[in-house]
Amino acid sequence: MSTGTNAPQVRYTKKDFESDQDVRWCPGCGDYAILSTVQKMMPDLGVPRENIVFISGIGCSSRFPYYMNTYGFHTIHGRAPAIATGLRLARPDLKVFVVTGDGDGLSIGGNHMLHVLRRNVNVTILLFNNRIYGLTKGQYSPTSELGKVTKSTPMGSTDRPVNPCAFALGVGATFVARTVDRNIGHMEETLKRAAAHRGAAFVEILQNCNIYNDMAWGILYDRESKVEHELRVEHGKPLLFGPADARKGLVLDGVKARVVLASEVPADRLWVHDQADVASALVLANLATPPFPVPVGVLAQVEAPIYEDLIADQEKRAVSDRGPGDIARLLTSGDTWTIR
Amino acid sequence: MSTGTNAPQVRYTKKDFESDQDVRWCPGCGDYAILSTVQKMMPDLGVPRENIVFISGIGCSSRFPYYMNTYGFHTIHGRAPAIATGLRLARPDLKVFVVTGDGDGLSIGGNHMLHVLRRNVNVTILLFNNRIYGLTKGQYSPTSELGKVTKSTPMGSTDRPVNPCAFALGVGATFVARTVDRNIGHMEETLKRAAAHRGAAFVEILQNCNIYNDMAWGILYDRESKVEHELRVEHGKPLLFGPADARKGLVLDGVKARVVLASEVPADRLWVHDQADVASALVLANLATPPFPVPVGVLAQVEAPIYEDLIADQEKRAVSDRGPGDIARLLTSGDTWTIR
Amino acid sequence: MSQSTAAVPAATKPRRILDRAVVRFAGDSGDGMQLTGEQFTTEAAWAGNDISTLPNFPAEIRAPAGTLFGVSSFQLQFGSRRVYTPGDRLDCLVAMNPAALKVHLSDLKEGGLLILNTSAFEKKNLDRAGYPANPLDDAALDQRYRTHKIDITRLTIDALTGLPLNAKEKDRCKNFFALGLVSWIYTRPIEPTLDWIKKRFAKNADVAEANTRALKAGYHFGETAEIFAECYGVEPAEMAPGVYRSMTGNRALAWGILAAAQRTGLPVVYGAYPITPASDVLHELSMHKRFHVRTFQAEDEIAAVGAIVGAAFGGAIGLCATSGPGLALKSEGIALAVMAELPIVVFDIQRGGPSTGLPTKTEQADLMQALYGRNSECPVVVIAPATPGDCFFIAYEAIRIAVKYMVPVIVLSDGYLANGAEPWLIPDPKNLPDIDVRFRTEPEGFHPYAREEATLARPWVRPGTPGLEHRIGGLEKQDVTGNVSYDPDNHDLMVRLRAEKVRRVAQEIPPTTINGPAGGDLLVVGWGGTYGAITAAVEEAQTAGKSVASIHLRHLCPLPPDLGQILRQYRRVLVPEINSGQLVRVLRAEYLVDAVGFNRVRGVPLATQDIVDAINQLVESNR
Amino acid sequence: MSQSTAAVPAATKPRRILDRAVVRFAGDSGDGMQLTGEQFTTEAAWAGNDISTLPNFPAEIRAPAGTLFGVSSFQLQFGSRRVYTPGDRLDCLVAMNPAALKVHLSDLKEGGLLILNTSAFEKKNLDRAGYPANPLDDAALDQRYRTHKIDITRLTIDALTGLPLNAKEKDRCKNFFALGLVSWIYTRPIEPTLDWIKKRFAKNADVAEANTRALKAGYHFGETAEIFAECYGVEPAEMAPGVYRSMTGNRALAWGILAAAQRTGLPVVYGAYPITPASDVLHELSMHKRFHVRTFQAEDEIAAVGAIVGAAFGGAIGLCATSGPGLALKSEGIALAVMAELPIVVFDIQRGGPSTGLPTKTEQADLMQALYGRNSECPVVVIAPATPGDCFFIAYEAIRIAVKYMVPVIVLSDGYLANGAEPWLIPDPKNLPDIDVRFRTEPEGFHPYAREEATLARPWVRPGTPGLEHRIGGLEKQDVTGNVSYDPDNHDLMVRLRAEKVRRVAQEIPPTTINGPAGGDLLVVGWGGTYGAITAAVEEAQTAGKSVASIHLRHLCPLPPDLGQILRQYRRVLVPEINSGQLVRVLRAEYLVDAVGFNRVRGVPLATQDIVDAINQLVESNR
Ligand SMILES: Cc1ncc(C[n+]2csc(CCOP(=O)(O)OP(=O)(O)O)c2C)c(N)n1
Ligand SMILES: Cc1ncc(C[n+]2csc(CCOP(=O)(O)OP(=O)(O)O)c2C)c(N)n1
Ligand code: SF4
Ligand code: SF4
Ligand SMILES: [Mg+2]
Ligand SMILES: [Mg+2]
Repeated sequence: MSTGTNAPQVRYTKKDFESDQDVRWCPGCGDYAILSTVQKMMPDLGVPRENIVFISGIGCSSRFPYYMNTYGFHTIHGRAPAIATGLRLARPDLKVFVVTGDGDGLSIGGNHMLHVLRRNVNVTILLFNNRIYGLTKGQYSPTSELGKVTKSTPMGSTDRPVNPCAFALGVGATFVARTVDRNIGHMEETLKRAAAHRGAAFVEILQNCNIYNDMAWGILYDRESKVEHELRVEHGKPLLFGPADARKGLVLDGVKARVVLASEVPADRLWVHDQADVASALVLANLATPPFPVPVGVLAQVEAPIYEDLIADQEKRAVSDRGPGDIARLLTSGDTWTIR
Repeated sequence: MSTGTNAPQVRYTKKDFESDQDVRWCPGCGDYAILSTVQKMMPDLGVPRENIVFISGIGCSSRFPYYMNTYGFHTIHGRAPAIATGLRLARPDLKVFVVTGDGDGLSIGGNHMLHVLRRNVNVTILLFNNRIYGLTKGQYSPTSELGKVTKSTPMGSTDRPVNPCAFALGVGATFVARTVDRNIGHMEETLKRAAAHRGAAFVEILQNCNIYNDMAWGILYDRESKVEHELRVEHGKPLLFGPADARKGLVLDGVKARVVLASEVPADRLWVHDQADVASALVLANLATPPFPVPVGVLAQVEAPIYEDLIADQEKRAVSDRGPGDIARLLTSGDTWTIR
Repeated sequence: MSQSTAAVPAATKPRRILDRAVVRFAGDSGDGMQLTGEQFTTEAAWAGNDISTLPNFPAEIRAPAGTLFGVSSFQLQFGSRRVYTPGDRLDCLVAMNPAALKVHLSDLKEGGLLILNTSAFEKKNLDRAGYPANPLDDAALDQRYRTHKIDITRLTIDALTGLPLNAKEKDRCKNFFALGLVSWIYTRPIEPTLDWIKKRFAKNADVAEANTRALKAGYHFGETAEIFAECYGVEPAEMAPGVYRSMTGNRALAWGILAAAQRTGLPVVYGAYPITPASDVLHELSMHKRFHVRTFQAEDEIAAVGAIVGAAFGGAIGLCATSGPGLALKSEGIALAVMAELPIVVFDIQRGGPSTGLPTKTEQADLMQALYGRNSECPVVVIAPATPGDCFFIAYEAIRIAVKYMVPVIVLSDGYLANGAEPWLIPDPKNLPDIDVRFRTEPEGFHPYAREEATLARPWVRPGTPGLEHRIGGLEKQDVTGNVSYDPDNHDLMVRLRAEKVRRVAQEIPPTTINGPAGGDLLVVGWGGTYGAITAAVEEAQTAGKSVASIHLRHLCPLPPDLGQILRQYRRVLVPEINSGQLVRVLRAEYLVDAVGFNRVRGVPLATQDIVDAINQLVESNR
Repeated sequence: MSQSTAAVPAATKPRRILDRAVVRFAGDSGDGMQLTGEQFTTEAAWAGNDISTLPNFPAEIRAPAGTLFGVSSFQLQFGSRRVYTPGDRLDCLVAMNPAALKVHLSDLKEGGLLILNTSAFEKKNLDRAGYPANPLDDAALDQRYRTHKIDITRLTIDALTGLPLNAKEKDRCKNFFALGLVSWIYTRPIEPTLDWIKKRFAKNADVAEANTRALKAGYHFGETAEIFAECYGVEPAEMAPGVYRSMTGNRALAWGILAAAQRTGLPVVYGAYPITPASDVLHELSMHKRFHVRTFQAEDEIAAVGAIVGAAFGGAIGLCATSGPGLALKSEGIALAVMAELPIVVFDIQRGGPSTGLPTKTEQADLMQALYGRNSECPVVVIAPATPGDCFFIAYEAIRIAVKYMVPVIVLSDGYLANGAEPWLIPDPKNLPDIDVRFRTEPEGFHPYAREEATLARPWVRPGTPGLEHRIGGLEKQDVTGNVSYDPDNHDLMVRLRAEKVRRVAQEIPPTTINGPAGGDLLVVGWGGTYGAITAAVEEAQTAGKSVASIHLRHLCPLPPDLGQILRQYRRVLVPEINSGQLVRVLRAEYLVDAVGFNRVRGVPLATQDIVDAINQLVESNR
């Protein structure tokens, strides 16, 4: 982990990452599971607690930092990626997480999200997608489905939704993953990989808002339905889903994907997931459900230079080429004249 | 054309679309060619001049509306897509164009661009991409290449650029095309198709800023180099480029593209462009130059409901279901009581 | 349903007549206190009282049960005389759990009525509320207040025996028990609530029956239980005759917009980005598409205001509502409308700040932002409603001024007005003033920035009008032609013209009404949602023989033409505001009067008593 | 290169000594007028004059040649006494083409020197400038001015015969001919320009030679041509001894930041989104990475300010510069820093507005926006530099105050200060005041919102400090703990604390310097870039025997503690501003003095003479 200055002196436990604040989400909210999973994975980061910062915007999801016993900043609506970028520029020694929602991160904050991803700032971004504005009590969000009836759309929403992972891939994100609030194991695994990524890591966490959009991801909750609809993508493995007795797979015809019965095609005809291939991740992210399953896991992970590393390099080069800055010399450089 | 109320009474000529304002771009600027091409294609829209509106943000490119003898609004930096959306909601009878730049449309205005595209508002968007901030005298833009030396990056830019077409496709645009300022014929053709699209049409116009970023698209200007690097994409045709005597083509291995000598593969092995397939357009848009050529033409065009149509439908349905609004009745509806 | 005020039910216990009463229902977010309060309000309205309400809910959506921050409350004052405010101190507090008691007890008058739901006072709830010992056992409670410890939960469940509902469902009816009880105490008619239950649960007969039974059980409990020796009556208020309804500020805003839409026949584009406490305007408007209102839930506030500027350019009515942080984001868009001289209306439902602040609390601290929160000299019209019902007229007025003067208008409402309710005499829309919309269609002599003499308005042109094609934008405009101009003298002229245009709106302001003597020791000046508290306080001071008057400003920019003259007729001027002193600065700068502020920025309405104290102090100090 | 002031060259024609002179070079954007003006400035500086400059360029990048909107100009005043402004009216105008003549002639004094480049006065250029007839043939020109029609183009090309340059390249040297000629007229030394040419074109000997020859040819033309009967001298000014350099406001800002960076040893994160006239601060800073300045070109102004709030949270110095529309967009971010009590500095280089307005012109109309342009009660410190060189000290001061008080500071510079230059006595960085940065590291007794007594600053904690992990945000904070709090009394307290903290910054303000008598008929109060014009005007009025004084406010919020006292010593108070009257409103509200404004919003600096007139009028009217 680049951002851990030293291995921590003490072995942390989950408890060490629980703050003294009362958690104020609605009972039953999916955010609880995410919080608990993040607290649980923290010790494994190997980063001293004081070197970890959680930055969020505004929304139910964005209350997150209050509950983490690390440094935290609950900022303003949509701007967390920009604030995190400034923090990383000031302090490349810190491990920075951004917590946001589908409204915070893709509605008002869509532009900052775009730019933090394309710049590849070294932050781990958790976007809680409940397909609704929770905190403002239930208006549709940019990820809500067309036709959705909400407080602000009594006759149904007229906006085509944006697909968070396709968006992230389209703007050049170097790590894009998706996971589910009710799948603790998968979530932990995915978040760990995201946190370990060098560069901007984008994780869409499908989250239940039981008050305003209950069971938005129901097809991935119910046991049977989940088997039918969840596609676990794993690097180097064929894309398979469905019950053991009727396992299905994806194959590609050119760039077009198709669902087949796994038993009916030769194994080497199956689409094998290659996380290093952004183009194929885009195809994957763009699959429509139904008829396609919902891919979860790391859709893409590629290497690219980190924004603040490049800036630090320039700073080092400037100092090594021309020496450290000296204001007295600068002031008297160039054209001057003396009055006696 | 849905937005032309009636066929115009008079046949227009290009001159009818030239305003009385002095054009104030730098001599040699690529914007002149775009202006002239747009003025030239206007008569073919079949829309009365008074029903056409050009909306722009701020930048050299955004001066555009002043020079068009139509209705026009030179607004504020980055917000043209939002302003155009409001105009379309108020006036679905108008044909609305948005003119923007790589800074206006993808830096400060990236979020509005994202949302106008995903909503599929019926506007034709022309993004002049000169890979620089022209009006503010030469800082790098979100499309400038990594390492670019500009006024604000004396040691080279540290931002990975965003690819406008990949961005547009990633957020669900229904029409995405690219053309070049110095290719008048192709530009006119492309713009006409964009203007005829029902929904948000996004056209990236590669444009030369001869003052601050001269020849940024030089590989597509110089005759020989152009043959080598320009890939004209046409629906239903194989993707071919290069000189006649050494024609090259693209083939797909799975989702991965590869350049081959056209003569060395069977014709049916060549990648045939399908504009209705967004996934393949994304692969195309993401090809890196070099070694790949620069695709120009209509990368994707798909059908989807238009935002303001859906809103108009709801309005009609509300009126037809429950009659037109009547404030007197509304005021006395529900619980009331009388004081005598 | 429309009907005349109901007769108050006959009571068998002695009935004491009061002038007014202040009641607060408080409980867990899940306890249905808002509903209970609203229904009690309806009952009082039917009984012919004047009323003012104050809902108060937590910032959290559903805070964990029993916590202090999860307490939700609803307060109302009802009376037989004019009621200006929800009241300062409580005559009666209903606390459904320990947290509610802890949060609200300090507002109860000594000797006030305290009703506690005993079964909620168990270990877990006491812990959550931070009570080391059970306050039910605290003798002080019984000494200071008329405390009634009632096991509302059990009594409710008992009343529902035999109904096919589970325990949780039955428990949920306990607020109706409480409502029934309080209805008995204050002898308000429960018929409207019975009616409401029938309609609301039309599809669920069991729940309807349960709530009905609970309501009646509470009512009868009051009647029969030994503990209440008397009940109270509040006679109908003398109110102007006519048909009334209960009206909240946000709904009134929305309906005012609809009235203007119908009157002008223009489509309305309403750009919104949800934000507390403005979102309800969006919710309300989105239900009225029949009025050709197109609600656009934008990606952010900047897009919302951008869209309405585009709509105004297209010849529609462009409106949006937001709260303080949103208004900050809209600055640039409003400034574009100032430069392009397009009519837009922006409603700012003020809340506690700065920054995210206290999103669900009220405040009046955006006046300066409305006046000055844009770059350069960027004048707009600023007006503010006085009461929830006034929001209807102010919204209409804002649109009327905007299109008449081709100028942006900012309306300053606040969280208290937005959610508060009052009995509202329904106006006849025909009596609303005309809205003067004239689109230019004549090409001859057309200049985009030629002006009408009286208003300095430039012509409004709908794209689509042949021969009037023109281009405008945010760069400085040449006088008359509207072409881009960098000429120094033209700029100076245009800066003055834009300011003068806003000043001319003073023509629209009626003479200021003075509440009290036309001169004297003290004038109290208010604006916005403090109208009620100030008026009540001044009437109290007047009754006490003080030489005090008050005026209320609905127009904040421009100010009323007669204001300077009025201010000079009093020895002192007091300006109570829920901010650190904003209007008072404006008045001092404008008129050089030594006005002083009374400022409490607590996220809640000003207390009438505090204003009375301030008045007395100032009047005394001046002797 | 550093050297003492050069001796002025010996002249053979008679030399008349002047106190001061105002010269303007005007031509096409492509004519190199900015360079010419800058070089002439250097020459005058070498001659020991005090100087003030005013560059003026079109909003267009490269407007088509010969058009009115493509005219670019550079004005300077140099003198043997203190020079406060670039001057109102011109002693000498050099017009390189008809458009330049048309745009600028009205500023030339009657009897002033007019130098015209005749070969540019041909059909196409005359048409573009809108001259129906050639003004060279206009007798009035010769009558009103000392007009010299010189074929500068031909003379330049003649001087370059034999050099291997094409016609276009030779033509481009004509500005050096003009410079040479004006240098001769005012007997300023051409050595510094010769030097500059050598360095600038070190890699292109032919161009260096060509420009050198053109410069000398112009100089000798003055000396030998019959048309000039005399030349002028301006003696060295009495200036404080020391080493000087020419300094523009934007560079001074950037260097002030570097000085603070070095003094504190902290990294600087500079968030920028390019905008005229602030972009040069970004350009300058991006060249000084050695000072650990990290420039971040953000996607917009909101991200720029967001990033610096993040940086401040991280313990770095967070700064950004913008202009009016950008400041509007930063409101919400600044408000977050107010609530989080983090030290950031925002520079607003004011330009003409509202909206996009006049991007390349100057104005002072963002004062109200800086004070009030945020939702709710959201106080920040506001300061403003007086001269281009003062920008260095004000930037340093802003950072010093921000970190000492944990408070955002807005600095109001303007387009005139940003691009204008003055001879600047280079300070010794060692003499700059200390910057008090103390990061808390002690966990014992740590509370995020506990305060230091003298400053009310809360502790600054760098993430990475063990045991001090804590969470802050934009919701209202509980006093001391910094936890989220919706408590009414706490909110009222915090509103007061935030205001009081800003008020305490008054401790930092030195006693106000009064330029003139300590009491009398009139006090002129100014702020920002009008310092020079006001001071010059007041000195003129004083010389004329008027009882007038002036003061200049560098601190606008809080105001100097002695200000109220001073204002009361004068019968009248005049506040000249390039806005519609902003500071004057603040003073009236704060001190109830009947101050009046003098306001011209023309996109250009106030004219000294206009202020003199306003002073005289007010003094007279008061008798
Ligand atoms: C500038 C601004 N505009 C609007 C709001 C109101 N607001 C708060 S949260 C939110 C949306 C939250 O949605 P999301 O990010 O999906 O979070 P969730 O509550 O669903 O977790 C909005 C619109 C605000 N706080 N600030
Ligand atoms: C709010 C705001 N911020 C910044 C600016 C300054 N500005 C004007 S145009 C521009 C960038 C233009 O770049 P681009 O869109 O690529 O247009 P080009 O000039 O290259 O055609 C900027 C930063 C502004 N006008 N408004
Ligand atoms: S409203 Fe929805 S997202 Fe917010 S806390 Fe409640 S359940 Fe969770
Ligand atoms: S600066 Fe560049 S983009 Fe702007 S007008 Fe000049 S050449 Fe064109
Ligand atoms: Mg959400
Ligand atoms: Mg550009």
